[in-house]
Amino acid sequence: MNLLLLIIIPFLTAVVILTAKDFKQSRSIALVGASIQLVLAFFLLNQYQAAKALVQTEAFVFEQSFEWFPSLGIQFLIGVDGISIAMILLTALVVVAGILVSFTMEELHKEFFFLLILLSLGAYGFFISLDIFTLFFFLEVAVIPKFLLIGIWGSGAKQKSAMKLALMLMGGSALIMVGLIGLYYFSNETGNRSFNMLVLAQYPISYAAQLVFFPFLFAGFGVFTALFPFHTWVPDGHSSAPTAASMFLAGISMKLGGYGCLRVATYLMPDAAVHYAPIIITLASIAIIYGAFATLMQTDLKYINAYSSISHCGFVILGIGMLNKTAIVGAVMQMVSHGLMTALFFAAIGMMYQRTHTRLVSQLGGLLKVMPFISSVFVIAGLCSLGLPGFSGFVSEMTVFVGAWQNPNFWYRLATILACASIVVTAVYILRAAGSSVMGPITQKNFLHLTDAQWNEKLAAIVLLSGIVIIGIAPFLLTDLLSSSTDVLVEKIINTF
Amino acid sequence: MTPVGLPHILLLSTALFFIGMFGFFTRRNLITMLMSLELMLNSVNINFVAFNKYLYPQNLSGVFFVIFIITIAAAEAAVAIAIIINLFRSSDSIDVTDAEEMKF
Amino acid sequence: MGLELLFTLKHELLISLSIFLLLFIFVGSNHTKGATIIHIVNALLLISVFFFLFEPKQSFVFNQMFESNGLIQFQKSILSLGLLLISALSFQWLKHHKNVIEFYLLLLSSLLGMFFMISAANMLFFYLGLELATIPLAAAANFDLEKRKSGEAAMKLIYSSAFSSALLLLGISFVYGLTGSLNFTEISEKIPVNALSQFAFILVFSGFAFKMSVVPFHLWTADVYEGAPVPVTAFLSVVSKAAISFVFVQVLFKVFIHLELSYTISLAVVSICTMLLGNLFAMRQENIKRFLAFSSIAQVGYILIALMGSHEVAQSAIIYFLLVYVFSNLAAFGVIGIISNSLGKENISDYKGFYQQNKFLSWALAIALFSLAGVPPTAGFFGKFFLILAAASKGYYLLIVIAALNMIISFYYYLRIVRNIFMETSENPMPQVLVQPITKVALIVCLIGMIVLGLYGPVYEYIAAFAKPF
Amino acid sequence: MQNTNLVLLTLASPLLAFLLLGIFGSSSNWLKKGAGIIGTLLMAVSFFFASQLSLAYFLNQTPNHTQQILFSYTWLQFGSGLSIDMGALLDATSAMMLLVVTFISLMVHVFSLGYMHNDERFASYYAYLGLFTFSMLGLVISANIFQIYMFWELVGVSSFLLIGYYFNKQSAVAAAKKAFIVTRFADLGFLIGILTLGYYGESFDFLTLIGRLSDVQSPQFAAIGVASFAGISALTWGLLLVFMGGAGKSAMFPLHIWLPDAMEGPTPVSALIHAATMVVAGVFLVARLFPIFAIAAPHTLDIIAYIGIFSALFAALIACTQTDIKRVLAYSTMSQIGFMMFALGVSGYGAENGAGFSASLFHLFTHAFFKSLLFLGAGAIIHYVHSNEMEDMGGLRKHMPITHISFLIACLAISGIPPFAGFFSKEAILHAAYQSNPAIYYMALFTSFLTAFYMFRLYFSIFWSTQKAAQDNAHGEGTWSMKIPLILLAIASVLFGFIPFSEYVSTDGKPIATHLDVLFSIAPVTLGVLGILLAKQLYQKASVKPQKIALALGSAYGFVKNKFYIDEVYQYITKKMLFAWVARPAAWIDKNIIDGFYLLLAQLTQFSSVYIKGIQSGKVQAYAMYFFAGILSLASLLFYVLK
Repeated sequence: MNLLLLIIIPFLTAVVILTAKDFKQSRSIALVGASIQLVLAFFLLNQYQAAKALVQTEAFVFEQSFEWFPSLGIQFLIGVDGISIAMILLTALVVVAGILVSFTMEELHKEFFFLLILLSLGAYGFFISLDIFTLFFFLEVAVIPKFLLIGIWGSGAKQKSAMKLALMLMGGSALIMVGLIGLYYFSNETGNRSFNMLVLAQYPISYAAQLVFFPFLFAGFGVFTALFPFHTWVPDGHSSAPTAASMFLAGISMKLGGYGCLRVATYLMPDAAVHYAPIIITLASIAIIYGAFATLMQTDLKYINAYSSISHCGFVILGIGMLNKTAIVGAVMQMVSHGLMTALFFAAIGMMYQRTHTRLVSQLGGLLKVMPFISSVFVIAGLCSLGLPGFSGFVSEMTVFVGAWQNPNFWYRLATILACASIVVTAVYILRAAGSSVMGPITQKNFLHLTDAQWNEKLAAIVLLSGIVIIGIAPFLLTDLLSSSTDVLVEKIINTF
Repeated sequence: MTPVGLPHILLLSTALFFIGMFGFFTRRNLITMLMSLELMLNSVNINFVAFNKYLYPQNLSGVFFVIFIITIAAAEAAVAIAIIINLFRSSDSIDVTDAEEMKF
Repeated sequence: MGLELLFTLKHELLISLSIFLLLFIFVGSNHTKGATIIHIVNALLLISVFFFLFEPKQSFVFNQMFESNGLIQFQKSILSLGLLLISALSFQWLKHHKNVIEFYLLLLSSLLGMFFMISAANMLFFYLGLELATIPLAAAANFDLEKRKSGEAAMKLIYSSAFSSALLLLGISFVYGLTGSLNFTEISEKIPVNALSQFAFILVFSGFAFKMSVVPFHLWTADVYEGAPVPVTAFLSVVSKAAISFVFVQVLFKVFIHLELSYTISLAVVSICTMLLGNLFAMRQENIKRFLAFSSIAQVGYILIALMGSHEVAQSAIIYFLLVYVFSNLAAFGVIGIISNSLGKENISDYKGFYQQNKFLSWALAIALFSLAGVPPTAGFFGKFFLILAAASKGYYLLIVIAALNMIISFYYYLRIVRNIFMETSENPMPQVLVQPITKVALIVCLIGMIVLGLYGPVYEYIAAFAKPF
Repeated sequence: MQNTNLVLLTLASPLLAFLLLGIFGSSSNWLKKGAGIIGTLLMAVSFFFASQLSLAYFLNQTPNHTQQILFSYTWLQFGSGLSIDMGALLDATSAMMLLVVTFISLMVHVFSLGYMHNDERFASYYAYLGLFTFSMLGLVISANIFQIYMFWELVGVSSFLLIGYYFNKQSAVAAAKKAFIVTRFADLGFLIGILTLGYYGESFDFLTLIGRLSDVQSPQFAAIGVASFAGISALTWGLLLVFMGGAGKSAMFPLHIWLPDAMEGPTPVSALIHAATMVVAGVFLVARLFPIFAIAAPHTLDIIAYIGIFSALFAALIACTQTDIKRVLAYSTMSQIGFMMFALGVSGYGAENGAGFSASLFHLFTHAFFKSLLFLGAGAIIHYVHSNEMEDMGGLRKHMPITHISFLIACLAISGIPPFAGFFSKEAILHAAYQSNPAIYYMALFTSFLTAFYMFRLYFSIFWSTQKAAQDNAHGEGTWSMKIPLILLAIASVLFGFIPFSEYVSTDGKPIATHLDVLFSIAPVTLGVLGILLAKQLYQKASVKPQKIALALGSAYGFVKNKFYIDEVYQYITKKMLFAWVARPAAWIDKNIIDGFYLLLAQLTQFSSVYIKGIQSGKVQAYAMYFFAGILSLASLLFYVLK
């Protein structure tokens, strides 16, 4: 399959949106574009599996290479493996759902959908890039749409949040840039310089150079995935963003960081990853447990989900830091799972907010009675978040735990126990949120006249929910996809040990 | 009595340069500042001529350079004076401290 | 020989021709409409832009004082493009201006000076070109004759530049004293490495630094940018800066190659100062022109760190960056000029709610700012990345980290304006502004340039093909 | 039919009920009305298949009851050779549990037809019941320790949903949350225990795991014995942590606090989940891993035994003071599970040594029937008087004859009066305890006296005493759908004691002959009768005697009535310590220190920006001076650096 389609279709969609005449047109165009992309993503999955069945190889497939800046050794190199396909599927699902929940936009609708699609384009490009310059390019492409989406259509202290988010993400990008350049100059010092990930992996940079540049790359991508202590953009950014943007931010954008930590930092600098693993794990455990406790004190539903995202993304980092196959597979599963789950959560919160005009837990109550569908979705998202079997959260967290437990070192075990303990805290805050917002007595009279979800909102929830449930019930589908691709990563690390 | 050598001339030109610079830094009158600048340029001229005369007498590139400097200094002065006149029109002053409106 | 001379000097000849045309045909003829003159000059400049495609080969004329080759011709075309865009973008302002001929005379003379400066292979020629480029600009800065700020700006420009010329000349005189030659090649062969030569180098360096607005030689920049009319500011900020940067690359890599250690140290110090001070000052500005002045100072800092890298990468990265910079900065100045001219508003806070009425201008300005900030998919991203890549080629990673941190600060203030445009709402936002068709075309060209230059790799490759070991 | 299919069908029908009613129940009117019937029918189908399976297993096999893996499917493959396999493990324990769960669930389904029929979320109710039954069945047939953990969690969440069924009631929501969070905390231990056992045993599969860890020769056993933390071997840690999970679900002290509050749910739910099935999951779990406990780490069993007997006694004491009938029953449940736990604790492995094991499961079996009977009876009573408080009841025996008789049977059964079911199972437990640990035996004896006392306190207060005014209820005792389950369960409570249980269920699958030691039975039965008589004396007629006794006991009584203030201790730990000392500072640090750091960076930048603005003074001469100063400093830098 031609992977370029994954970039071209969002691009065309974005362009066509600009010609839309009214809101209905722009949203339909966006929806159609996103749906095509979703179909394409599944087609890609199918093709990938067919290709894998044909040739038993662990390398990337559907590779395509275009010279971009040959004198600098920069290529436009794309290709996919199981991990990227999982992320692409996630993106496609979240994008469709995100557009479905944005059916009531009054002003500047063209711009809104344009930016949404542009953001998704950045994510797709990021996930298919095999050249780290290309990857970095797409990573940054996605920053500005986030800034504008939050700042223009957001709520609350939206400008401050948008600024904070953009600046911190740019800070992350700046760190990544330093790391990339280090890789570029220290790898393959005698041969031609290149940003090609496959070449860089083949000629790993020296140990000393790895020690210098690994922190840049890992922390840089860490900013995107809310690595402690670079996470403070998350609560404000997520809560100020409009619903669809929150979904994109938490569901896709944070995954860019996790994917980068894994694919770029850890894959290309395995020695340094081993060296820094204790620090990574410490930070991840802090993020997990501290994020969870900080969530306990939040009163705004979006803040609750945002802080819980910090905690959940900590699992991703933890899994990567543990550096064994199970944990890394778990980390990727957690990325997919968290992406779907948090998007669903934000969607539900958005639907509730749209109707009740409040997100404060103390002002909500008893919504299960007036809007059973939305409330159920909210509760289900919560249950997924606290790792209930049958939903994706469980399998991914358990995979991380089992992987993390493989290392008998006392401190690693302690980190794992702390991570496990966070699921109890998660249960506490999820149940507190659900208990007082959708359950309990109805707090305000006017809630009684509210309506339940529209068809589009239902569809959005179902799209995400089906992803969550399918992974939750048949995780082997996902692990089969990830397994062989993870082997490639892990082999390099094992050689290091 | 030693003949006048390159060091003497360089000393002179250096002195002249710094006198010009001092004038440029301290004078308040724009015209005087312009004159100080001319002083600095002239010291450079002396440098060129001296280097040409004492070190590289085989060609005249230094001297030519001086001629160009003089010409350009004149052009510069012309434009500067035109600007000063215009400034004087709008603020009735040719004091440099009256032209500090834009700052920070 | 004659034909070859013609080809070598084609840019200069065309510009001279334009100047004479203006001088002898239009001066004094009151019945010619401003718009006609503008169109004629634009057409001539357009030709000049495409000149680089014809016979771009290495040649020397004027007794080895004037050099021309493909790269230099390309650079000249970039400068012509800059002026062309400025001319088109300020069409509205120029059309009704009574001194339109003088405006063109001054800027074309300056452009001609720049061409000579770029082609110079000799200190004398370089000095002549430099002065020819600078002096008309001082006059042009005073173009708003009735505005006091304009006069002040012009005064500051001419005094500062005269002062810097004096120091530059002192430096050149020392260089002459040390080598006995004014020819670049000879100087580079003969120049010794000692205290005096280093001092001479610093003096020459300061002359360049002044024109490029490198901290601490930059102090004139903001005042002049603020006071001068927008098109002149744009010219100063883009064309003039690009020209001197082109020469700076040549002079550093060609003439002072034996002083590499000295210039690397100097560059390291001033580049950090430049990025930092430029950014810190830019953060706080209220006047948008002054803001762009400081932001352009900060941009120069990135060019400086690239200069420390290995020569081939550095040269092509800088030229590429400047090409991108022409488009981005001119788009920004274009929008600002339109607003300043039709509404007289030049403050950042005036741009609150700008998007409500002026969608196209808002997007143009925003994309220009993104490009300046170095955000993909705009070409500014590539420009900046390549600069930093060049800087790293000799392993100055600490500088890269500092540059990266500075990029975050710069990001803050560029976004601040974007925030005003899109996110703030205003009681009385700026009304819809009429944009002349030619101006619109110019803006679109800028936008296309900003997007395509990065995504379309061959542009960079074209430049890189010129880069050769010095 | 194949056993595999039978198991699958048994599980599939309640799941189908859940999906059908859960997804479409709220939208389709038809389903809303017929939810009860559909749910009950599907449950009946499930019961039918389960009983076929179990009976076939028990009756048609050789006396040695083997463990069979009916099917196994690799569900989640971990990289390190570990995997979660979804499978079904059929042995005596799971076959017995299948029967119990499906039967009780069916009874509850039937009972709820009458009890809940006016409820507006009727469909959801049956959906949740279906989900619970499915999860519980999945739990009991689990062939993999991770599988059991998954169903364990699902059981927890369906319990949450059912306790919080009346979600508009603040107290119900609070109780549901409490139940979920406390058991979740216990599950944390369970999870870490699983990870530990799985890591060292190199498998999550029950049979493999048990085989390796209970085999002293195996390398895995050696590894887990060597690894230790805080001086205790990893095996002990693993087992104790797994037990912690079990203790949470089974409401063992000190993780019992959720159970009394869980009575906020609809009463039939309490009968199903919090009396007969889910709460015994802990016992089931220990029984599942029993070979490892008994062979590899017998000292852990001592801990289990002491926790069990302490909980039994502790709960029985509290039960004597409670006035809410469901809470009395809840504490009695806790107490009875304590019996089961310590029975496991005092048991050994193999043949006669394993008598405690069989006794424990026997008690689990009989208890399920009479306890759910008690709860359903309580449900009928509450349905009738619309109150949970004993004071609002009294003299109901004439109004509710069937309820009265069945309740009496259940009370006799739980008090261990022959020939009711409880007598046999309790007898077996006491016998096992007596042989292994007399201290436990005496405490158990005292507890069984208390049991008889508080049960009959309940009985007399409800059915005798004085009749309260507001009881001329129009709707009578209830529909037949409510009465039939009572009758059936009462019959079971009478008859099932006669099953020679230990011949079917034992530690190693080899039957143990049952025997009744009449001499041994004198003490417990006498104490039971004494308890009944004491209760009769105090409560048959309304009198002030109980109050007098309570006053006489003074603060000790208050201490017990307030449940030993355990709830308050938890409140203190969570609210005062975790919230005030961990969560609040975490949120504060995040907002002020970490975010503040970035803010500080921004402000420092702003500040320095303002601080240096004087450089740009607007004076052209100053500019020139800076210019020259720049040259001088660069020059001196170069001279300095380059000598």
